Amino acid sequence: MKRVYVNEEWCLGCRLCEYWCVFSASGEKHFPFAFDGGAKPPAGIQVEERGSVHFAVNCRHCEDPLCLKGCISGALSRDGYGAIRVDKTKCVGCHTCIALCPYGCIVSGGDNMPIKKCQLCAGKDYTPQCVSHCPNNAIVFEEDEDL
Amino acid sequence: MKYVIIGNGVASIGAIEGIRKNDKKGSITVIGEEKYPCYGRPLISYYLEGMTSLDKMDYRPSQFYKDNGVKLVLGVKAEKIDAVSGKVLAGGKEYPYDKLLIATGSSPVIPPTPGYDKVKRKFTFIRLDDALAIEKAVDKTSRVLVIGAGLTGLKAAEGLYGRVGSITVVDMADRVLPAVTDAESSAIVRSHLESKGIAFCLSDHVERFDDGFAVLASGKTIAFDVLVTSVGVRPNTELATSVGCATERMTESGRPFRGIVVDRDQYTGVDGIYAAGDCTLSYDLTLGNTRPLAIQPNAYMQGEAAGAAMSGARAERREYLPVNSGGLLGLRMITAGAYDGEPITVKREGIFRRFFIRERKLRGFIQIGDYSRVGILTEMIRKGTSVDSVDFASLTESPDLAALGDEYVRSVLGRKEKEK
Amino acid sequence: MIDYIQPDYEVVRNKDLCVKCKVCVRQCANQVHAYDEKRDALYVDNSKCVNCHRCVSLCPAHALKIVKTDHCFKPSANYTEDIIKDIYRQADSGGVLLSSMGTPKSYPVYWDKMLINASQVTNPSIDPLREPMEIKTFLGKKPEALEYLPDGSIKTEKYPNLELKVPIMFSAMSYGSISKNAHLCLARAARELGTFYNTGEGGLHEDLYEYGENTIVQVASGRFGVHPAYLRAGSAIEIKIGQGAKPGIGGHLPGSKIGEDVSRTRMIPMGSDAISPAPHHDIYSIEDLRQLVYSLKEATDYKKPVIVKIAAVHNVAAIASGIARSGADIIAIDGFRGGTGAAPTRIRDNVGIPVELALAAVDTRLREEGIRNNVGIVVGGSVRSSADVVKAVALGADAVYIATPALLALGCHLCRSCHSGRCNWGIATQIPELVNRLNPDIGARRLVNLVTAWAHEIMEMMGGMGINSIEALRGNRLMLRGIGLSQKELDILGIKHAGE
Amino acid sequence: MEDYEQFRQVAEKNREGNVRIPSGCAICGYFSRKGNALPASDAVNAMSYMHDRSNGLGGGFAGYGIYPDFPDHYAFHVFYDNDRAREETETFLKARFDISNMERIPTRKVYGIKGAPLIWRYFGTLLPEVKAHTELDEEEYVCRSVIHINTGIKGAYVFSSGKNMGVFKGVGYPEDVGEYYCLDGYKGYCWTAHGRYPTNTPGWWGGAHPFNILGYTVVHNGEISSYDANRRFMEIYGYKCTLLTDTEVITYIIDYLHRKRKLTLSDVAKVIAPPFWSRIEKMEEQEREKLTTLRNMYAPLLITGPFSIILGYPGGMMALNDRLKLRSMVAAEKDDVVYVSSEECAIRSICPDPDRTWSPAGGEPVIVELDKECVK
Repeated sequence: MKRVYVNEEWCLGCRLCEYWCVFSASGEKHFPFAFDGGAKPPAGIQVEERGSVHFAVNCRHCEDPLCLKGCISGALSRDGYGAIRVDKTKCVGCHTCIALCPYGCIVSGGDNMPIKKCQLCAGKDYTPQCVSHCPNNAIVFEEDEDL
Repeated sequence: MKYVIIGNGVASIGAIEGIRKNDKKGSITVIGEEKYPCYGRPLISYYLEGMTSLDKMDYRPSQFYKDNGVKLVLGVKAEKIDAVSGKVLAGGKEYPYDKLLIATGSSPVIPPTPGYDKVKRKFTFIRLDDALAIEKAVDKTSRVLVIGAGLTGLKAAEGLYGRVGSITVVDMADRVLPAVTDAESSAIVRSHLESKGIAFCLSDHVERFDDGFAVLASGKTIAFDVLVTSVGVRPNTELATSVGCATERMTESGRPFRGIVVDRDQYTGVDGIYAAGDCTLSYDLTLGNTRPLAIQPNAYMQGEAAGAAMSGARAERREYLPVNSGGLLGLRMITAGAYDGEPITVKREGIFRRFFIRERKLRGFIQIGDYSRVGILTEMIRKGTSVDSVDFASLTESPDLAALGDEYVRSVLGRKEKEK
Repeated sequence: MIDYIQPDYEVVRNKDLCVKCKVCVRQCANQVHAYDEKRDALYVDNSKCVNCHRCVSLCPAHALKIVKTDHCFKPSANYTEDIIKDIYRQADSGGVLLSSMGTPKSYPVYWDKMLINASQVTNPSIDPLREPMEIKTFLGKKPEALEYLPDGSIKTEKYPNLELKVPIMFSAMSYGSISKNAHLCLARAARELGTFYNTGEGGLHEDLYEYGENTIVQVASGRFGVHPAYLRAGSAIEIKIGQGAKPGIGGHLPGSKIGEDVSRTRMIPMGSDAISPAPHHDIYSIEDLRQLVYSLKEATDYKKPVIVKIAAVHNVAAIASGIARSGADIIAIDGFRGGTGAAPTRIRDNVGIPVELALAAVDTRLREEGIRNNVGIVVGGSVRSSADVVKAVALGADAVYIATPALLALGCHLCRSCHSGRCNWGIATQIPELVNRLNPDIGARRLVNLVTAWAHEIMEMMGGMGINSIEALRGNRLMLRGIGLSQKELDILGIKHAGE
Repeated sequence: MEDYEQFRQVAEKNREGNVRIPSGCAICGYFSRKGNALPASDAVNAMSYMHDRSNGLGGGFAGYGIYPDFPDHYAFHVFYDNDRAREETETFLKARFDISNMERIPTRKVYGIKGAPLIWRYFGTLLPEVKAHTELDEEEYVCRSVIHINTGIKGAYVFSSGKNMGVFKGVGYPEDVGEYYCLDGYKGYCWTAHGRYPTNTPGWWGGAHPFNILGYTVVHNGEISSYDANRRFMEIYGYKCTLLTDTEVITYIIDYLHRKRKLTLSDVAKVIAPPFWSRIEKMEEQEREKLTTLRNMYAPLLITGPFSIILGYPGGMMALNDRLKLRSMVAAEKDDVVYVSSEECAIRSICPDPDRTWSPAGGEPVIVELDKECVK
């Protein structure tokens, strides 16, 4: 499957990925509408910064997904493109997946709300927006040749 | 190859998926005592709370069994295993197997208490049928008595909170959630629940039930309409015992742990017979002992490991540890691992975090309030990462991968260098 | 003190579109943008803006634009705004005005005054998608005569030539003036394209030696980074006599750009200014040049062609004639509209001649003297498109050097502030965080795209002319016609007027 | 008479050398390996079959072995606009050559041929004292003398200057030109012929084909796109392309490579119409090396654009197409005679039953030479 890889060497810390992620997940047609004038925390990707080092972290869609295996409701599943997706109608917000994800890539959707996570921009034809809008190829979407 | 699975919990689902990774053809028969397709047991409190509904509780999509070629025998209890000829007897029928998985789960423990039999509306809280029965039994004026302040008891209380008039929780322990908290965090939970109107009688127990009320050891009496008993579970090991599986393991303290004893492939040692889920004992890497670890993620993964082994493959090596997550009426809490060792505490408005360090390794944590990205810490426990090799101070403030060092970041996020 | 200089540009933010993502704040190395947490507001300091478009390009909401200020002086066609501001600046500083990149002045661009021919009826045009179209080029001295050996093979004098798959090379930009990543982009693209990039005068970073087969190493008056291994590393050696943007003067790379790597590569102390003298102090005359040419050939076993690069100046034809007799294999002529990392403004804007005229004059002169085949001719200094390349070849060039288009491909927006060292696009800077903005994977691909696109266009134009091999275009001035040129200009260019 | 003057003036203004004239054409040639004397009339007839490829604005023929009485004399054929030009030229020639014979070339009146200049021929050898004093070799000296007359003497134009060969050309259809020059009386081992279809000129006698320098004659059909690149290279080596025609520059290129640089004709063909690099790269090393060297050193002599040419030279004939074969050209063979023509019909008019016919590939020359024992 195609996976999102991070080249931390080239990350500029511009955080555009986070904003495109919010836009992608919002389902809005126009970029500014996804924000309604205020910043919204991204769910699918976040940029970490430590000194001059930056990199974006998003769901690895692990081959051995602990989140999916630990899910109490069966809301998490892997789709035909290999993306681990959440069924928002089934998720009860128990956060077991948050407790299990080794990379901290699942975000609380708030009290009693379904969790949020990267779904590889399934709604955008599986064109991860963080990748297509990264100005420096710090995030790439490439076929995993190990499989 | 003929596979038979006794039990239809998530361990069973794990097993089916584990088998089908390697063996697309063999026949799989699942014998389940309950009449429902598999659902996640913890969902029953969310069901009562109104956060999910019966049509959404199936653990897998409706076509799952069909797609995986599974014959589902529901509402039937497996009565006997003939390990010599490889057969399971259930509902008067024989189900021959080459490989058998015992995933019979556990049953609630009912402390023997005088008058219990006479209580009209009494329930345990482990199965969907329990929740459905309770749902019918309560109304807005019901006074509910919950015996047991463990996670199940409190989740039952949470589930019923909006549906009933009052809730009182009784436990012999001196604090709530004794298995997954320390005193201070327990007190936070308790005061939170008390602030919501839930009453607690701790360090106490019911001596007897009388008509419409319970008399506690302290002498206190509590009037109630509905009784929910949730003091713990006992692994269902009878079938396993009957075919000669070891179902007890002595501990250092001299008190045995009950549960089916298995190896890392979930093999019981009896030819062709595997076991997984709450009916087994697991090695807890944090405490370093083998004990019941009756939490759902473990059940799935054990089932999967068993399925892999049964179909001739080998599953991912698992390190099991207790991980519990759940909200209690708006209080969010995640705990993991063991709660002994040198504590490091971070307290802020609405946030309580305690980390337990032993031998310079993170051993466990309790996080109440904000716990974003806490899985990074769970992974540290799982991997036995030394706290000296990472920026632990920053991890206690806000966990991120950067604190684990560039090399780790590259290894998990970057593309592996292609072999040239 | 009164600040006489008002900002040239204004950053305009469309508040309806802005989502306050602050990418502008994070990306502007000139600190034009700032975010005020208390007011939850973005603030702009126009005086710092160089109009490089980094913020505009990265703004995900397209909420930014940069406009030329309409703040104005009383209009004068004589004392224009630029002149007034320059005077203020010099009155402030007492210094020489510095500028970067090519002159913005409106001198004639002769490329745009020449038109290309195409076939109609009497001979067929050739479709490059169906027929082979050859643009491979050899650069260097050609033998005249050959001898047959008894086995039927031929024997000639062997002169080192550069073989180019496309007649376009990346011209000299030194490591120091541009970043290592920019060099890496050029090197990788040159390798993929089968052409050459030029180190410029700053030496060759050790990580780039592996691209030696596609590298031209430069020897300039400062001799920075020149040592035997360096000379042997490249495929050709270029002696830089002059640069189109600043003929007659040397170079100055400020100490602030001489970090550890640049220092090691240039073989000068960290933090010290790198000053290239105006002349080579071992070349005061043409015979000295000959000695240097042969010293370099001696040092490299006569295996590598030697290029002599000169700025296009008034008597360029005579100078080129001298160079063609000096033993040099290739002459590179740099026109006065060419770019630079930093040059005194007055020199950049007033010294030298257009490369088109220089090329025509040199080619004609060398042919008249019968020495055209002694040397290859490469021209640079504002070759901006494939059409410019075709015209240059038709005028007589063997190949062209491009630099500004290469930088544009890498993201340069021609803000002409290279001398500040804070290039927001990671090109003309040595600040690590800024250098990192140029990912060589992207940069090299963009360069390859650019040159590949030009190559396609060159082939299209050649096909239109009914020419399927570039050697038949070289010096084929009949394929050009002038438009709006005086007879004198036509004569110098050696072309007829359109309609003739 | 007034009409004629007007015609002369227009012709003068637009004639070759003042403007560059594209033209389409018919070409034909035949060659006897055994050196048998073949009649010129065959060529005249053959051209009439390709009448439509000409437009009456130029035709011509070149014959080899036609002057057996003067085999070692340079035969200069000269057009004069007037007697003053003739006198000046004759003075020039006599100062350098021992002229054994000079005469008007015999012509007859033909309908359709008009505006003919004065047409003379001279047979001469280079004076020994001239030969002794020049730094140049004899052929080069002769060549430069011809160039001098053509560029330096107004109204004079030497259109044939080889030994034991001659060019006969003019404005008109080729069959009329043949008739005009009384070609029925000439025989030679090789004939080449040309009919012209210039697109924008009334035609000038000197601009007709074949084009000649020393023993080389070239007839050409095509319009080369590399013209100025070729011309400007040739001019480096002292050639003056006064006619601005493709044929002229092709002739010079062949003269330069074959006579001066001593390249074999097959290598000349490889310079003019080389294989594509993509093919060269796949060749065996020695051939690859050779072609790479040739293409590199003589790059400006590569000819692009459509052409088919027939080169006549003492003792041989070469036909060559451009590398894409953008012009038709057919070859045929019967016994010792090889035929080449734009169209097969022309060949079959001479030789109805050839042993074989073929269409030479682009860039692959057809070279025929006199059998060794037939060379006198």
